[in-house]
Amino acid sequence: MKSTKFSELSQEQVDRKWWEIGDFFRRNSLWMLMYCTGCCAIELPPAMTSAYDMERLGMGPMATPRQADILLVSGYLSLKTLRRLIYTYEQMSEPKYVVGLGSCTINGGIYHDSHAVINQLDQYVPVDVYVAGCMPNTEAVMNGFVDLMDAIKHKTANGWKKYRDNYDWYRQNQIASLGEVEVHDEFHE
Amino acid sequence: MMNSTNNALEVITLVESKYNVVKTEHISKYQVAFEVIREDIHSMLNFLKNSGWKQLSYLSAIDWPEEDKMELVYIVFNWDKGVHIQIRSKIDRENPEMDSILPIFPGCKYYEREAHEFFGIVFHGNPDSMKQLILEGWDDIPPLRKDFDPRAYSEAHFPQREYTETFIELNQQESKQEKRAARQAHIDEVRKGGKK
Amino acid sequence: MASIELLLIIALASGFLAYLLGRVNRVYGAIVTIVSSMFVFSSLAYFGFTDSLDTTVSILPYVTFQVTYLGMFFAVMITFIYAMVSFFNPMFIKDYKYPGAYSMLYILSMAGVIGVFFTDNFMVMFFFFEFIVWTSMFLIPLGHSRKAAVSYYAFSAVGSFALLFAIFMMREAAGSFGINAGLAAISGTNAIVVFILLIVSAFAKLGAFPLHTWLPIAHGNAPHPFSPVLSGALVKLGAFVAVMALIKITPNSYVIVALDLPLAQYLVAIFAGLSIVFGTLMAIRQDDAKKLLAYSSMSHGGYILLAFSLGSSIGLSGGFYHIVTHALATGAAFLAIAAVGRQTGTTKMSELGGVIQKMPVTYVVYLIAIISMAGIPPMGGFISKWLIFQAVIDKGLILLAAAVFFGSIGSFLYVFRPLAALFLGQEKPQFKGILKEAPVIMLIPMIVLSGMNLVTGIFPNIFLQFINKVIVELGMAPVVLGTYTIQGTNGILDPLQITIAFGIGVVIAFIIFILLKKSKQVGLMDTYTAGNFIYSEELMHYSVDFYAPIERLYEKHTTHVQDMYKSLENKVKEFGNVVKYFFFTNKPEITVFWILIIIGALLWGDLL
Amino acid sequence: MMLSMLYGVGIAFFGFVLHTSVAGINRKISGRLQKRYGPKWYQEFLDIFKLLSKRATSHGWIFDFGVIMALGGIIATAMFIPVTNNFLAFPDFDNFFIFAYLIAVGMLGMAMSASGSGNPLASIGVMRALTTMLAYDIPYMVVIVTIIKLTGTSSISGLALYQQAAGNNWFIVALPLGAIVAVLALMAGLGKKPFETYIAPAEIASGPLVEYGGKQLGMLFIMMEITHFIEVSLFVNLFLGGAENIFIFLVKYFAVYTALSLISNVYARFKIDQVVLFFYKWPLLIAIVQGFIAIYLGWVI
Repeated sequence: MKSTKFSELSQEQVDRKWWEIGDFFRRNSLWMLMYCTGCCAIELPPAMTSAYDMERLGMGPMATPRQADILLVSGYLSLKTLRRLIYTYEQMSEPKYVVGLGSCTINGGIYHDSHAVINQLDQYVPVDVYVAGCMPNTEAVMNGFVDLMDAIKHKTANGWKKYRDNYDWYRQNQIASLGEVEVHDEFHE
Repeated sequence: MMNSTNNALEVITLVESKYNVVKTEHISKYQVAFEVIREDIHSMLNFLKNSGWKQLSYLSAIDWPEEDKMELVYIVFNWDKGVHIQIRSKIDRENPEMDSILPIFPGCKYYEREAHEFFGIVFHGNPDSMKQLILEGWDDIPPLRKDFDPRAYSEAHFPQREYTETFIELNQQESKQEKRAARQAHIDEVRKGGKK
Repeated sequence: MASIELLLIIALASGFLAYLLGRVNRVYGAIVTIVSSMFVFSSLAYFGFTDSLDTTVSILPYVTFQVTYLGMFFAVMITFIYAMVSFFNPMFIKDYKYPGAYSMLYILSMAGVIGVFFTDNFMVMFFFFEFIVWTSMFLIPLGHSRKAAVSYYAFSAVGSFALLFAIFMMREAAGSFGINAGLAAISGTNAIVVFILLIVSAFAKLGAFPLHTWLPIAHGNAPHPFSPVLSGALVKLGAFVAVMALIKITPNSYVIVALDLPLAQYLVAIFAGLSIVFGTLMAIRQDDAKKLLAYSSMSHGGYILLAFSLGSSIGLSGGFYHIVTHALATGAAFLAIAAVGRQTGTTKMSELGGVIQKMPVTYVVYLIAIISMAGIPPMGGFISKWLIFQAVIDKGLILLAAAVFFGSIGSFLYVFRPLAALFLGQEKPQFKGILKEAPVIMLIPMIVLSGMNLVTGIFPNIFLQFINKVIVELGMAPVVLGTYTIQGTNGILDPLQITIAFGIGVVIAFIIFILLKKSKQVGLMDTYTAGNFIYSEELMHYSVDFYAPIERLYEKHTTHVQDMYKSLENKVKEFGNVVKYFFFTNKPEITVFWILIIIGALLWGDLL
Repeated sequence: MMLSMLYGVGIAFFGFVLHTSVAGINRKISGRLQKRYGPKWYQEFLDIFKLLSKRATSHGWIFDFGVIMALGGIIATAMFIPVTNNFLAFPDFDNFFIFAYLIAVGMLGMAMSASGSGNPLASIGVMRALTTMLAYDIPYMVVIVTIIKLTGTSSISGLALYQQAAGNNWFIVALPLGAIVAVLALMAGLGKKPFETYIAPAEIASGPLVEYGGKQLGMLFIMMEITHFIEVSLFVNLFLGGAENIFIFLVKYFAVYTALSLISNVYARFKIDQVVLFFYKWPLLIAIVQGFIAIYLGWVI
């Protein structure tokens, strides 16, 4: 279980120069943690395989949040999933980016009036790139990744910093909607 | 190998000869539904289990606010004959209670918990039936009851994205707003008392 | 000048002193064990290496001494282990039922070691041999189980009787009990019989296949501080007997030309190879860390026997060096486990976890010990295994090479298991907050042993030069040694160079590590759980059935040998019942009848 | 002494650059095999430097120390590698057993650090890695013993020179059965497809690497690249007659590694007990047969 909150990041720890150089490597080697919650996940196989070949951009799937740079949320998020998503997001090593696929992450999509599905992902975790569509086609998904690369290049993909700075606000939203983020469930006791 | 249509018919004669069935529905070649009184359910499930319907496929409920009833549905399946049997029974809606079928089908444990969570039915005899299973920290009326308004819940709990209210009428389509308003009115009515 | 006999008498006397003081206050008795064993070790080492051990004093009747390099090698090494382990006694003494007796027996068994290795008389040697067996037999039940002592005694008895028969046969041939005379005089068929008897004795002491079942029982159940002595020191008595059999007598046996090895030696080597494989496989599936180390001792005993049986000087030196490195490594590992056992009350891996958080020094000691045990540079185990590999490859023994490599790679598996399950992993909640690092007095010997492990790995020539003297004494050519290098049959080894390279590698890695951004510290429970919220440590700790996939492949075949001994035991029990039925019934007339028969036989037996 | 140590560090660095490039090119090749465009050839460098530039999480001192020990041990091992006949740091001291056991320091460091993270999946991964190692190392070692017994030297450069002196009679031809075993063992050693049970990303979330991110993962990647360099170079020296000059080495190296990754592209994954059973069934038998016919019967082509 998560045991620490954010430690304060001093300026020398950030070490600007490393970030500058690092940005070049980061945008050319983006590893994704695919959080395939919804139907948009079906767009990823063509994006990865020979049709669109994500690997030529240096992207690839990764197994654990520790190794990954991008948290790819593909589709609707139920309350139960959102708790796990927040936990996973907080486990990722910085810098980290979030890409939301499909209209469900933007405004709830076809589940906008469901009692179990949240409507707006960026209230809970910062989202760097949204890809609209229900579901977005594969070109759009690829375009979203390229947008993210551009954003990293122009230093506008600052979601992880935003999350750090406005942690209280995000936390408040999470608690307002979820009640409790870290729950106990009987199958993992 | 016998014809499965015969199987279904055979089941109907078998069950009707033994139990006082309120209504029988021969849905398809492989499905039969019986509506029985609540007291018969246990002995009937026991009987069916002994006759080969060994698998409890599903247990759920349907909310009938107009009739002020809650209908329980048990689905059992026979692997030899390939026939699904639904057993339905209507119970009181205000205080939905039922005795657990845990002694007959131990696998019903989680179905009953789910039914309790989504419809508020209390199963006596299932020790865990009041524990939460799926909805973590739910604080409203059971969400699959018809008087529950998911939209209101969603609006109250989840922040909505703000859009500017500009509508374009396309091809003189009937506005969905009125339908929506009518549905809302109906829901409100159900919520107030549920009675006509 | 120092007399061995005086040392022996001092040791015996201090044993009784320890008993008396132990009656007054149990810790005093334990402190006597430290003083006494340190004294014996340091005087043996100092006077031994300056060649000034004296054998002329003769107070005890019939006991005569000689100083050989072979005996001195064993004696110094074993007393070193005794001296190191004795530091643990004060911390454990309060757990024993008979603390005074423990201290006394501990010192007496050490006194027996002096007697065995410095005598020139077979009967004296046998006497002290039994002395060690009996003292340690009473030490073992002070731990967990009385049955362990029975098992230990039963197998030791097999070894002792075999040794006794061999001694009588040599006495027959040579006309005296002199060790050198006896070994030289034996020849022909007798030599084969004596060879077999000595090998049986060596196998029983060393716990080699198929006489190994006592090892895990005795080691696993002995008192925590006595297990390292058993495994690191006393088991090596078997190696001493094996040297007598394999090197000093040469029975006329068929020589396998292709292997350039006598058949007898080859058979011993095969059994040694089986010990390696069997010990490794059994060690992999143990749950008790002490039993695991006990089976690893069996495997390493196989290495020692194999090295001796190859009959080349590089093999011999590898075998001797392996005795040293294994004693140091297994001693350190057992001590580390003993420390954990004292602090937590258990040595079962399934009940422990995350001990490193509170006992980092013990962890480092164990780490160094297992690096040596697995034969990884820069520790001593690598050098001895390298020498043994050289000898095996030189003979071109393919099957034995496979066994040797199996033991070597397999040792990675079993030594890693306590590391992962016991020291690393999640910290168990029941030990949180109450677990503390072992007391300083226990850390001293562990750190000294770790230092010795390092020294044996970096500067092996200090030891190999002495081993060369032993080898020359046994009539073989010495191993060629440079300043820092060892010349094998098919390559040169420079341990210092390897160590420096390793040091440079670590420095480079450390520089890379320190230059990069500082990492965020998180707790052990903040791990990847596929998004699930897990709060209990037990669920996040993998320690039960650690090597399940490979265990599955052979777990049906692990009990054959035990079954054999079990049925043998049942036969003995039945026989005992028969005897009991006839002789010890509760009817007095039958007993009187048998007594009369026996008296009659005694008085007039020669008439029959 | 110090100079040859520096030389050795240079070899380790050379190995890192070489293998990282070759692995990148191989990623492109397998991309083309799957009718994809494939990543850039220097993608592996980008990955590693990206990881080094991230801010990692650490699970305590053993987690960090194990990584340092792993990389240090592997750098130390790579220092002894003879690249060509003249491009080597320690002539005569490049004993085979140094590689076989010094490489284990790196493995032990990584295993220790992985278990120190407290994640059970990491321990499972380490268990699988060690079990795989127990499976493939025995047949491989038996083949090596045969070679050492035949040539009378265990120095890697000595073995390469021996093959060159015998008129480029490479052991891959001279000991064909042994070469099959060695190729299989090399595939397992490199963690190529049928034997990559211990990584298993979908099953145990990349095994030992599960808790790593940022610089620790980057350092482990460097360590893995150098490990692969060591293993492939050993194969080149032992079975392909080493190299007279650097170009021949590069060609042989590239050929071996590419061939192996091409083979592995068409395989699925074994279960862990299947790996053990496979290696103890056929390769071990073949290796022992090869040893017997080569040593006792003298049948060497």
